Amino acid sequence: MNKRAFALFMVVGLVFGGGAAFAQFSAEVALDQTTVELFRDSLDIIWLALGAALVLFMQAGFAMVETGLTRAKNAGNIIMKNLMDAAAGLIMYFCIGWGIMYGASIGGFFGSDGFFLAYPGVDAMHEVYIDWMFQAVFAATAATIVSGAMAERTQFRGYLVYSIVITALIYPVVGHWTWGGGWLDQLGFTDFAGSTIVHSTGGWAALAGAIVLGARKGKYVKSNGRTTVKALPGHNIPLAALGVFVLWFGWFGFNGGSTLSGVDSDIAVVFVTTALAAAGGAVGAMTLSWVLFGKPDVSMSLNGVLAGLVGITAGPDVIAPGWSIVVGIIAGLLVVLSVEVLDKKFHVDDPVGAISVHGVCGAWGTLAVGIFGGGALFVQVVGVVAVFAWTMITAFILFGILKAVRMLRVTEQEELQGLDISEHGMESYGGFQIFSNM
Amino acid sequence: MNKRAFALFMVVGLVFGGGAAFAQFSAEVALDQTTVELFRDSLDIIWLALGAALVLFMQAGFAMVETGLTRAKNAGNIIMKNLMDAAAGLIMYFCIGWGIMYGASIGGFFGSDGFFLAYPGVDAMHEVYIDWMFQAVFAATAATIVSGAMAERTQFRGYLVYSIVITALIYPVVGHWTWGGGWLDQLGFTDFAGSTIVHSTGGWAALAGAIVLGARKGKYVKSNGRTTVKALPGHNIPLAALGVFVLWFGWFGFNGGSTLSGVDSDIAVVFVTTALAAAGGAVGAMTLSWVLFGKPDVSMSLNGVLAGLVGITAGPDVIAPGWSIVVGIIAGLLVVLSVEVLDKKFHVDDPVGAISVHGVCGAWGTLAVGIFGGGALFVQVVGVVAVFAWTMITAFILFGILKAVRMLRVTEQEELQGLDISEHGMESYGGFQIFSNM
Amino acid sequence: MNKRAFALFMVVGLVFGGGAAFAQFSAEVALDQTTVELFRDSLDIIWLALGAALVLFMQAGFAMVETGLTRAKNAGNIIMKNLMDAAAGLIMYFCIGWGIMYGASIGGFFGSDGFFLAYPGVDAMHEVYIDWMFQAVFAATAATIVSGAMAERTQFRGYLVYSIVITALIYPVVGHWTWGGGWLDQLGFTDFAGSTIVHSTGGWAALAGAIVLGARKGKYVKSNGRTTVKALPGHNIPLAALGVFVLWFGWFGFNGGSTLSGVDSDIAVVFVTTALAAAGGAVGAMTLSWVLFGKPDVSMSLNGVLAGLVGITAGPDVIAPGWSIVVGIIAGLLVVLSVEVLDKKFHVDDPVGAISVHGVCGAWGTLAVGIFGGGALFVQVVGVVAVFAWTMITAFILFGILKAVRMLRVTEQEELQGLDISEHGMESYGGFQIFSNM
Amino acid sequence: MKLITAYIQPHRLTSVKEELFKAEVFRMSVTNALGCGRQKGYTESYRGVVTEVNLLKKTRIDIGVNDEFVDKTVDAIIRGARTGEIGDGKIFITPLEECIRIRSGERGAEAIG
Amino acid sequence: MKLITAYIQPHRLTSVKEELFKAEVFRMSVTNALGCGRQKGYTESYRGVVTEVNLLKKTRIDIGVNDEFVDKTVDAIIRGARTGEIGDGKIFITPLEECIRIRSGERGAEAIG
Amino acid sequence: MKLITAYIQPHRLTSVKEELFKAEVFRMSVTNALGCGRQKGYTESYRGVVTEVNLLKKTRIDIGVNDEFVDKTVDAIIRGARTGEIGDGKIFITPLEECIRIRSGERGAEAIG
Ligand SMILES: Nc1ncnc2c1ncn2[C@@H]1O[C@H](COP(=O)(O)OP(=O)(O)O)[C@@H](O)[C@H]1O
Ligand SMILES: Nc1ncnc2c1ncn2[C@@H]1O[C@H](COP(=O)(O)OP(=O)(O)O)[C@@H](O)[C@H]1O
Ligand SMILES: Nc1ncnc2c1ncn2[C@@H]1O[C@H](COP(=O)(O)OP(=O)(O)O)[C@@H](O)[C@H]1O
Repeated sequence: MNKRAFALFMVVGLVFGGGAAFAQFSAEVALDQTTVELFRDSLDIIWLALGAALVLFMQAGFAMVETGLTRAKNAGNIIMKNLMDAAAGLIMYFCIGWGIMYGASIGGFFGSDGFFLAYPGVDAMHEVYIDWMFQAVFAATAATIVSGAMAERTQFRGYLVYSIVITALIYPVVGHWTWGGGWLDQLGFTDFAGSTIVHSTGGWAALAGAIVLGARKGKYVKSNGRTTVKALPGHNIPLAALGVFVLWFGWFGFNGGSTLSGVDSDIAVVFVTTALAAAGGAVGAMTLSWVLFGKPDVSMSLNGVLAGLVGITAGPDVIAPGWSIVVGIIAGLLVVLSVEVLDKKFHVDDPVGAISVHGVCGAWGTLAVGIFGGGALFVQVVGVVAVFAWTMITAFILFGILKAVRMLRVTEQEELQGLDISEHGMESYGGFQIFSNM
Repeated sequence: MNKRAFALFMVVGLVFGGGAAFAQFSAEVALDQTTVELFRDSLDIIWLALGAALVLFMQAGFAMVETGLTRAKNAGNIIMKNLMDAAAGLIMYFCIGWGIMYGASIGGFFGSDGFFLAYPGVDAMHEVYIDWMFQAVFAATAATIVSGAMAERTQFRGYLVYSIVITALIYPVVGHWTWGGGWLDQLGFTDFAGSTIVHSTGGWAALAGAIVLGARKGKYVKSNGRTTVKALPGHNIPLAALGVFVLWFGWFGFNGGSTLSGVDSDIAVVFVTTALAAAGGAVGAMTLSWVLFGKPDVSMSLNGVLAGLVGITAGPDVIAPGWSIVVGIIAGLLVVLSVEVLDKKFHVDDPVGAISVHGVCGAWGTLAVGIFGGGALFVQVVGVVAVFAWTMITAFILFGILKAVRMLRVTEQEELQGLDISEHGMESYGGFQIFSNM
Repeated sequence: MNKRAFALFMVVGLVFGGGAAFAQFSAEVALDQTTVELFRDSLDIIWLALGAALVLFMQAGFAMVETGLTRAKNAGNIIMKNLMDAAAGLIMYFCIGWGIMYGASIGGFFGSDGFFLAYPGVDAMHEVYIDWMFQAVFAATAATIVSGAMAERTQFRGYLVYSIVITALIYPVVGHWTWGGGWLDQLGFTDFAGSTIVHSTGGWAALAGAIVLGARKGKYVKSNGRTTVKALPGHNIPLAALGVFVLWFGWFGFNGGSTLSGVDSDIAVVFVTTALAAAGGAVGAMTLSWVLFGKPDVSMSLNGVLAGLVGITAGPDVIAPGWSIVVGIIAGLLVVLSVEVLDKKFHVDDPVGAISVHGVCGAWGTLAVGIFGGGALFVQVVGVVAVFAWTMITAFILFGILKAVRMLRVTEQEELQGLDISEHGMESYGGFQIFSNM
Repeated sequence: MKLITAYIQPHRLTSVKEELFKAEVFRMSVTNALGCGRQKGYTESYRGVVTEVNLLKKTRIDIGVNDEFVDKTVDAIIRGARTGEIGDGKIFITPLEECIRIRSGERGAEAIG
Repeated sequence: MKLITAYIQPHRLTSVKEELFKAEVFRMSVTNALGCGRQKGYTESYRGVVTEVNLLKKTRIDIGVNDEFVDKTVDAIIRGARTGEIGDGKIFITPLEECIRIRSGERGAEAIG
Repeated sequence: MKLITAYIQPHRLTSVKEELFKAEVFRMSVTNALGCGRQKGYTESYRGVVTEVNLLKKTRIDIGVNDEFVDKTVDAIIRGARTGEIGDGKIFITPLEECIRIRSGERGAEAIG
């Protein structure tokens, strides 16, 4: 009988016996060690489950931020890429990624079993399941960071290949080195919820992608030997803002869930520092954009929130609330400077600022643990550099191959027309009149 | 004194007594059976409460999906319908629905007491309350499915009547047969979180509605005896995508909460299969749309996510993660095929694909428990057929009456003008220039 | 070693030892008083943490509602204001607000320590942290209410000053009088989750702001000595609707979390009354708008949901579910009447209805506890009046000073151009063609 | 050469296009417009404030044609757009002195087709 | 018959319409346009990149009138649109050879009103 | 005076504007339009239903000029818009009888610049 039928019985109970307690709530529980473990397990499962749901919801945030900060003619395409990062990512992490990340270690470099969550002989599979769940959404997060930096010019099928490779290989290897107990972990590298492990991995892959891909047409215009940097404004700032709020919300699952236990009083400080660093990031980015450009820039301030969040992610449990504001503000300043330098100096075209938010502020956050949180700064540097090197090399190879086989970039004609029409044969804003002269 | 005042006392305590523990946390708890039950109850309440909040949030998802996939001129109207599904639905389920679903059974067909949550003599009403809360949002979900299929041409007042009838009668009767301990439950029918009970009920009511209502003007154009099928593209794909992500997020409450207890290690597997089936659905629908139409279709892939979710809903606790991917992929294929057949062959006009997603994939999910989850396939078939018959008959009668009294469909002129203007006297996108030649 | 490495060990354990339990779950727990307190603390922390996350997410709801109900040319500006309410608000509440609200009381009027969360000598800081977290998001909520009423004409830098003052001073003082154990609390004033304390404070500050600021150009047009009231329609109703659903979702954290404990069976009734009052509000506002204007108004019905939620917030734990519907319906009627009167009679220009939703329905909710929930009606009236007086006086002074130093209102030219261009130098809907003749 | 400008009801665009194709007029430019004519507007009400909307959505079609095509084109537009109700719209004809195809630089009668 | 085309500041549309109504001109078509004239643009900055915006939002009004109405109409537009500041806009007058009411087929002077 | 109306590919607007500036034509009005010409459309498919899109996005430029500017202006537009591919667009020239600057009331040749 379905458990929901309890109400029926309750009523029957009321009628015949008067005030019987409800089945669902009154089941006898023996008062012993087992019960204690049951409660502890339940608190852990609930906490990780909700954390995983929140992190998965961050996909919506990424999708909205990236859509909002790019042009209307590519909106459907960027959404497809985000959707497939999540969908293909979860499946690949199930089949391969998890095994590489947490399987029996080969020399501290990568794992080698647990593929397809096959653990013959294990009974308490719920413990594997809940942990996989929480880890899988992190893999999907690392994957989805890249789509923004490569937006408006990447072929969909090429992007699919990338999605698969990062969730099956690039990210899990980084994960194995660290959370999987590999060599970086043994050095004492500390990264609570993944400033480097998740965000920098995504951010550096985005950097490699943006470089190999080249800028959007019309972004850097050469005339008379001089290059002028043009703005290609996003088409929907309210949507981008919504995305940022969704990410902020989801980040409580990202950082909060990373206690990996619901019975951990660190949850309190993690929430406080996560909230305050985000606030600091917004204030920092707004202020600097005001100083530099004469007006407080909306999309930069939104990036500032994310910068603050990425910045605190490595040490939300060990950085004091007051310092977390400082970490956030610095991240907010960094993201503005980094966007400026990448755009105006290096002419790396990152439509949404993903490299600056996730790559640069991810590195900053990892170092911040050393500075404000008592971690060994040198080991943190080693971790940042190692992840940078691994990701850049593998991502360059990946995108290089895709480029060579002509699966990376759409044609100029397709880019002009917009990827919604050329890649998916549709328009995202049917009926709206949109100026398409860019 | 308000509990929040504890901080004050803490500080006073610090000053005078030094380091007193906080009131909120340190209340003495006797270590006995009562405590154990208290914790268990608390875990259950928290879990169901959060689950209910997540399921209610799915209303936002439905509203965004349906708005995004229909035309700009009807956006405000579809939102009103969704809003009223939730608002009127909750109130009706409080007054009548719950009593019919979980009241003392009359022959296994419907319940007969507990209306208005009146349980004279019961003390522990919190147990009724939390269970009602979780069940009520399910009723509102069943109701809201229909608005998408009947979008862009249904009168608002007719729709209100429908909202009331489904949450007060049609859905609760199905619920009584199954979760309420009625005849289907006694046969051994199993449907964990409602593939059939919630989604098919909504889906088949949508089918009846779409048939009685007829297609939108301009959807099937007859000329020279041949009917051409036209596309009436949705106006806001990013919003539809956001809706899908919101639904995915909320579904963790839908399936996860359906353990009905926070002390249940099945939560782990439920989360994993829910996530993976959705991923499978997206991949399945994307792939098939690519094969069939030459390009990966965005709105179909989004439907694929929902198809996968509906598909796993009957058995997320008993279908293994690997198989859940398969269940999801099949649901993703089915949704594309079903949309094709309904649209091109039967000319049933379902603007958002609600019939295919909820009706067809709901049936598939219910059978999938029999196939992959060890349920009795025959009983599952009986359940699917019974719910189909009940819903189709009652919904046909309901919509037939509404049609007879001219409360079902707006006039052609109103349809052309858009329901925002004709039904609500306003425009949803004030100031935007929108081509209205459809 | 990072806790995430457990999987590795589990597998190793499997291979070598066979079926060892997982590190994360199996840690030995002593079965004594400490354990009981640990669980109780954990449930409290989890509950308050999730509640805080949900309340912070309400910022997204406010941002979307306010953006949707104002014009496209000001969309980026309103978002910046909402963002800064949250960001600056959290930081100010950390530095100053919390100390004033919960610090050692000076005569029951304001607190005097705990600034910067400095509690020298306290060990169990997690208890302070989690409580601060939950309180801080309430302060940010009170702040953000005002932006809607002052939308489309307020200078950004003036608004920043306001944000700081309300979160550092105006709201914390109200909070001290009540939740902080001050004079109103001692009188027996009861306001469970803040109908008056949070919402009316925000609402009355909004009233003062809207009065001092004056109406938007073109809202009340004088010709031949007669004033005509014009509609300045919002530009994005679907976004506003999304915002309302997000707020409804977040409100479960707002009211639910206000039990301040996860071990409290009142959570059940709080969820039920919160859901039903919102439903009642929607139905009430829709019906009255239908009667008054001839058609059911979409944005009024959306306001109705919020009105119902604000209305129940003072007593969701003591008002019975049936009565909560009534409280909601009355709030829904009130919000429509109040908008009508403020707009057409007093010519107070509140673009989103914030004064009516939060101020008026906040007062109603506070009285409703006296009427339906057994509170002392007279004391409730005293509380409503006291908070009204304090907020109006301080807000008038604040906005008066801002006006005097020319930091309050943008120039007419800037208002016509839109604040996105004049204050931030950007457009929110790049590429969209938008009629700007208003 | 003449320039024919028609304001029609938006939902008649498809049938106007069909009639034009039948009349072998394949070139045109379409914009959307708001029109104020005999057709009375409607009232909208937003948050209880009633507004007269008397600028109604119209679709504007511009077609440059050679003189001998004028009647054919006008007739086709009328066939496609007429419903007999107020609001059907208007056709304006202005003289067109020159027409140039950007791609080839052709001018006049050859360029227009 | 003449076709009068005016480009005005968007926020003057309401007063132009009022003046036209007073002058008993009830028919018109409105589109939105971007204009480039004497009025200097402004700079926008998006993510730190400065852009010159020199296509400013304008509203275009087209009115077909009989010859005797030309001056009245032009004057009404000027009254409604003039602020004396750069950017007020321009009025263009082109010859209108024919005007046809789609609904009735009427032509010329009767059709225009 | 003449009124020059050009339909061009949207993405050529920037270069057309540059060429016009070089030719010292600083005044213009721009609207967006949908065009149907030689250029074949493309098919969209929405939820499996294929639709022919043969109204393609175009940008329309209107420029009122004095007679001696006509050739300069036309040439500048052609230089900026021509890619040699179908879809480059068309230029139409109509007579312009009068031009009035709203701000100052100036008329004719002086008003146009
Ligand atoms: N004199 C005019 N000048 C400019 N546009 C006009 C004129 N007369 C009509 N129109 C356009 O034609 C549309 C239809 O005109 P209307 O008078 O409503 O149609 P009908 O002639 O069928 O009654 C108007 O909305 C307007 O856009
Ligand atoms: N020669 C022209 N051709 C086409 N449009 C023009 C021309 N001159 C002005 N306009 C339109 O009129 C608008 C106002 O012109 P502008 O020169 O700014 O006004 P003012 O004459 O008051 O200085 C321009 O933005 C443009 O849309
Ligand atoms: N006779 C015409 N009347 C109105 N607009 C036209 C006409 N011919 C072309 N156009 C406009 O010019 C655009 C380009 O025309 P098209 O024939 O595609 O270019 P091309 O001459 O380079 O082949 C069309 O999309 C349409 O907007």
